Amino acid sequence: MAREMMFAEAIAVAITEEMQRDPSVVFYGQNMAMTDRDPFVRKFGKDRVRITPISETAEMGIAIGAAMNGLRPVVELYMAEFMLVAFDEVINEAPRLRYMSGGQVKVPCVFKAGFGFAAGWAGQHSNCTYHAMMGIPGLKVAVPSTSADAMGLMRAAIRDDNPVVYLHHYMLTIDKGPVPEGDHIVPFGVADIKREGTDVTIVATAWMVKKSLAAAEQLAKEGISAEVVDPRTLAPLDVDTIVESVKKTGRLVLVDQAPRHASAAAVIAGEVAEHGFEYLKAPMKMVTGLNTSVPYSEPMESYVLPSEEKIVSAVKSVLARHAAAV
Amino acid sequence: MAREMMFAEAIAVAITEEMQRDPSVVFYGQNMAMTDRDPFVRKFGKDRVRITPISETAEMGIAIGAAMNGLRPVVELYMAEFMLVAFDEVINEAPRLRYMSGGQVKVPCVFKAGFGFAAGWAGQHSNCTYHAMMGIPGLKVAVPSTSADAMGLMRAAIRDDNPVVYLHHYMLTIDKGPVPEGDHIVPFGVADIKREGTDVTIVATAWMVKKSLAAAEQLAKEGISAEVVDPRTLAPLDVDTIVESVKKTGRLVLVDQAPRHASAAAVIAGEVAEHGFEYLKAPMKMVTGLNTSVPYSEPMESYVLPSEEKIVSAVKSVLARHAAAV
Amino acid sequence: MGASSELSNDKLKWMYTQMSRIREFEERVKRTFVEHPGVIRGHAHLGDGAEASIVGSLATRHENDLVMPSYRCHGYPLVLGTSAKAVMAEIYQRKTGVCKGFGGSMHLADPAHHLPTASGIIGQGIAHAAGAAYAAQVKKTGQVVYSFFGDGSSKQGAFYETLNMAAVWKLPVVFVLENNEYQAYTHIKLEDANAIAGDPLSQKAEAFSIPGVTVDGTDPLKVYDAVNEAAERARSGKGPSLVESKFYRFSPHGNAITVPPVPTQFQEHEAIEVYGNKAEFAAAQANDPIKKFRAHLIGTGVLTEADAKKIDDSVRAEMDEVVKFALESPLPAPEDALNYVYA
Amino acid sequence: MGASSELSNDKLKWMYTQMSRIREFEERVKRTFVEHPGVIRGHAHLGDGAEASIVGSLATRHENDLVMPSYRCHGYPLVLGTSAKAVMAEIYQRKTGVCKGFGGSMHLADPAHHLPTASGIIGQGIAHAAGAAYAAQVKKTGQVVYSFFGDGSSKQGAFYETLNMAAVWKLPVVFVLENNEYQAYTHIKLEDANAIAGDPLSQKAEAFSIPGVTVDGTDPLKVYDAVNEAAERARSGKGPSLVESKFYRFSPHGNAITVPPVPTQFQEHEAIEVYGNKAEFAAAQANDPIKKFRAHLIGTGVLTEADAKKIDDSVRAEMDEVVKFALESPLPAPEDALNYVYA
Ligand SMILES: Cc1ncc(C[n+]2csc(CCOP(=O)(O)OP(=O)(O)O)c2C)c(N)n1
Ligand SMILES: Cc1ncc(C[n+]2csc(CCOP(=O)(O)OP(=O)(O)O)c2C)c(N)n1
Ligand SMILES: [Mg+2]
Ligand SMILES: [Mg+2]
Repeated sequence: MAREMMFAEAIAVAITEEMQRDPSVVFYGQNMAMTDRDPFVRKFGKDRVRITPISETAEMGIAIGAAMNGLRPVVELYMAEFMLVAFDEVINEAPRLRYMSGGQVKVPCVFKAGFGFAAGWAGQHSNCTYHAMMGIPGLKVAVPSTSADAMGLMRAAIRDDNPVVYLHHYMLTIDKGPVPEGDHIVPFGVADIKREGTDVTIVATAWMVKKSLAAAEQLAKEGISAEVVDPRTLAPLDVDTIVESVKKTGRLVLVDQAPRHASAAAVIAGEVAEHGFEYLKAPMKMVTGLNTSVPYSEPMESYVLPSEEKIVSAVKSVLARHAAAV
Repeated sequence: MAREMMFAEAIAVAITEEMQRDPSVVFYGQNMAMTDRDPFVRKFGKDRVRITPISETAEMGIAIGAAMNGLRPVVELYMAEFMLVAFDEVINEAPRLRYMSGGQVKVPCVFKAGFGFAAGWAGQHSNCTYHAMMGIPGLKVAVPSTSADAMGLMRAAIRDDNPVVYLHHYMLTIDKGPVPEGDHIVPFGVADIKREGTDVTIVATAWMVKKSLAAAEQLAKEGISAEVVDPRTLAPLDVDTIVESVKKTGRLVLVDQAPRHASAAAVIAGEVAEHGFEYLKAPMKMVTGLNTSVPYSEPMESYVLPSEEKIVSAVKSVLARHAAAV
Repeated sequence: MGASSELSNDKLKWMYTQMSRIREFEERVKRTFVEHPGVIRGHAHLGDGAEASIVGSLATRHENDLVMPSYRCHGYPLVLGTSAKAVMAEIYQRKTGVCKGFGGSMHLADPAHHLPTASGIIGQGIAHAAGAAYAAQVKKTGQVVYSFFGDGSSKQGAFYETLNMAAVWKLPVVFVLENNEYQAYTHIKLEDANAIAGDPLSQKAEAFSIPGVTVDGTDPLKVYDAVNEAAERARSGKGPSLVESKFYRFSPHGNAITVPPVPTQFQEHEAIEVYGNKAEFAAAQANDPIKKFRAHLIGTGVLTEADAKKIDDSVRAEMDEVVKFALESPLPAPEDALNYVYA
Repeated sequence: MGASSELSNDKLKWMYTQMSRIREFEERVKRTFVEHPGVIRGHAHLGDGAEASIVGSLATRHENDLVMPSYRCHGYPLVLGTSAKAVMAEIYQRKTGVCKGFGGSMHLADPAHHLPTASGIIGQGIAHAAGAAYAAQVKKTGQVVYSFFGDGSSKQGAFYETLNMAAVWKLPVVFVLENNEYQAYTHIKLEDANAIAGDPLSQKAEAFSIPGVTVDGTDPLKVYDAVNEAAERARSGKGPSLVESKFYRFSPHGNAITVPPVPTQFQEHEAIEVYGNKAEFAAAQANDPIKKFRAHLIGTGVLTEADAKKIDDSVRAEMDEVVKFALESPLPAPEDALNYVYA
């Protein structure tokens, strides 16, 4: 049986239940747990739930050290870009310490952050930074697009013995969706087909899944059957499921909120180019953010970001190319 | 007429000559300019040439502020990974301030750093971080592979009105090569064909260019003609030249020291998949670092990094795939 | 007696006027969320409560001195001479905005009026300010750079690294730590080791062996004296100082963070909303810097009640025009977004 | 009189032995570059000169207390009980190394002997140490964590952010700032604002309202007293302290950075090589902590000259074995590299 839950709520429930299950899970960050009335503080006390100063390097560094000494910290970072002031901790400490120690330590921690604030937050708060993390050996990256995945991936993240960056899209925060009852877990590295289709594969993550599903709906009305694949985790990346889908449809559109060369789309495109080349009946096409920072003003912001319309027209163009080639 | 010059020397000469040409160019960093005997200090004095504490955030942040008030700072960062402790300055400040100001300010500065210390520097000092910077609108990234390019790109970087990350490969430091006399400049965004060939295109940067040229030499002995293309700058990226080469050869091998999903190779692969699909006679192939951190011990380090042999065998495999397909 | 005792009546009136303009401007920004929902996007942060600190600081400026505020940056350009219309238009997403709609509330920039940029990432602007000061030093422009940042921001590594480098390089920069007791929803006693120990935050200056002072940031004349001394020190080549200016912000951190299309507004101040501490908030309001300065100027005969009212009225009239201008200005064209990526 | 006055003769002998072992170990690492070129790759950093500071600090440890050093980390595991063979084998790239050849000189780790990891990136390990202390606090293990880092590292934002958080959270951690006057080739007077002003670096503690003391790091008993007080404070729940331990490093920063296949070696100390300051170097050598402590123990009757010689001889014999073991150990198999990426 499934319950309806908001995306953000699904995450909170997963953290709460994991904290109940495992006393070594701790949760801290800026601007949380301010008072004793905080629900997490009430449940778990001020040792396990803490407020921090604006000190991302210390916050994440402390998580790493705590993880090596027996805790499983979840660090609330609010916005993924704030990790950048401390990016060494994310990509050059957490994922490397185990390897450099010859397997002697493990670093189970979760860096949780919102991203993609495409609502007038302008140039420094609206970016997608996953491209900089998805290729780092030792690091896992989750990017859920539904309430169920949000919950299941957070559970998996907390139980994982490796550092995990867990990115939840701001624009999905209050979206509702069904969440399975019980100990619902989504394994890392398993893509999900959010909609089945036969004519074209659309690969998208997070908010772009929502936009791609809307585009697919529109395309369906015109008789075009689009399959929407959501990798759900960018590291590990489930290339097989994507290639299988391409094998079926023969065409590929990749949708990503980030600018093209900072996108996961480009990396996925590269994988398909190597491993799915023979299945492609037409060149693939990427629909990404334009090559600009994100501007503040709404008309400009909309212009630079991928939209339903851009996805629809990209799909049509890969189908047209096909037609021409036949 | 050309002079022979070491890679590192070519960079130093470019900086020196730019400082002579333009009094607004300043040069600073850790562990340089310690005494009055330092050649840069002797030439340009202690205002323009300075030593800094181990404070990358301040070092780069100060460069940005100085750039907005009339200087053209070149910051010596030694190892690209040290930028990570201050990565916000690199990808979320320097390249965004102009855009967010609506074009009112410019931020001409150069973040100079070595990278790819594949000589026993182990997990935290041997990485390639360009993938995290090449897709950032407003930021340029130079990755020279020869003395001539090293000099010409440094000149271009200093004269550029935008922030530039200039990455010089450690393993090339003492390689010698001809450098044109005079005001030799290499424009950004223009790939260079380091070796012409007809059977296969190899795209590689920095040290990987050297390895690819050696591989091409070996392949030539077996009658295989490989074209080696060096983008020279990853941002802007000269996709056209790469696609043109693929149009000619019909086959593509991409070589990158970084692990696959953190590589420039994957991004370039994505571009060719979209823009050069119809020219490909076989699936492209990436030769990248394996999906591990870089281990300390030599046998393991060699194992995870791309080598001449791996390039040769990748080329043969894309040629074989072709043969099979025909 | 500090240097402020020598301020002319005109200057004092100017100071009062600027304080009043900041207050009224911020009130209008806040009301916009009620009166014109959707006109302001993202996150806007107001400077009401900071007026004495901002104006007392900037009153010490010499021509060409630069100012680098944090993301809470509406007040500074108003004082520096940027058109209030252009500031409001920016916040309203307009093409006529001071950044043509590219920056918004958190990223005001007007280099022509000595405000190069404001960064939205905590602490980083402190380094940019020191950098501008480095350029001033090398180019011998005589400029002093004023760096403004919050108490919370003083916990970011950038603050610490920059102050050390500025001290070592003897940069002409004044660091004004605006201690308004809160970083967003967090009271300072929850995050600052000095504050918890009952020590002033200016004590952080000890880590750099530079002067550190704490000043009543609700009194523009005390701020003037402290910042002036720091600025003179910087100007004379002796290097940076840290001035902790203590005041209270009257509005909450920013408009509530909601996901579109859920409407957003300003709620109650965190003191009440989060901590249920009405007394703290009431005490701060009783200590309103503008009311205090108004009374002071009237008490010392610089202004009559009528003068003061005239200023207040003209400020209100100005801001009516400002809102009107901003509302009526056109939005940027979508394709404008392709500009300014590269110089 | 400090707590060190209560140290047993056995403990004092142990301390001398450990100091002697560190010195001899580092000498052998250094000689390897001459005797066995190519056996050590990358960058190796020696702890000679730091012996009194390392041993005086670690002598205060209780069972299970943790130690997090910087990348200059050879000395600590030797004292903690890690086999010197495994440490040398690691530096020699061997499969028998304490990290199986994955880490090398800069990244020694031996959690079984209370050294979880060492980071090669300046300052970051300070945060990791505080994190381990946070875990100790939550899990009530009673552990104190010892964080070691250099004077240069105290200019990295991580240092500052971590000390504030450790103070606010009252973490059981001792911060030992190893002031050896240099960060790589840079003399401290070129980069630290406290040092330039003639103030001690322990003054940085003022920024966090925690105790800060400066101690003669060439005297293991003085180090013991200062660190012991800090450790007791941490253990009793009162939070962190900053101990500045002043000594001199006798070897240059590390082996010269050359590009393969150009051979690398240790050059002269920077004092001479870079600054031409032979007097500084000579004075430091005249103040050799090991010679001083040896003389002290003989002077106070803890050791006879013969005892001391016996210790020195046995240490030399141990290190002969260590080098032999490391040289004869096998290298890892290439494919071993695929291990340990994920837990
Ligand atoms: C590196 C970073 N971390 C977190 C934030 C989110 N943030 C924005 S404003 C703010 C509070 C700043 O408080 P303070 O410095 O006291 O300034 P005030 O708002 O009181 O003026 C925070 C945490 C950010 N912008 N950057
Ligand atoms: C963030 C970062 N910047 C620069 C370096 C390069 N680096 C390695 S060791 C070192 C000097 C450290 O000096 P100090 O902290 O005094 O320690 P010591 O070597 O004297 O023990 C530097 C600058 C680094 N590892 N990390
Ligand atoms: Mg504040
Ligand atoms: Mg040192």
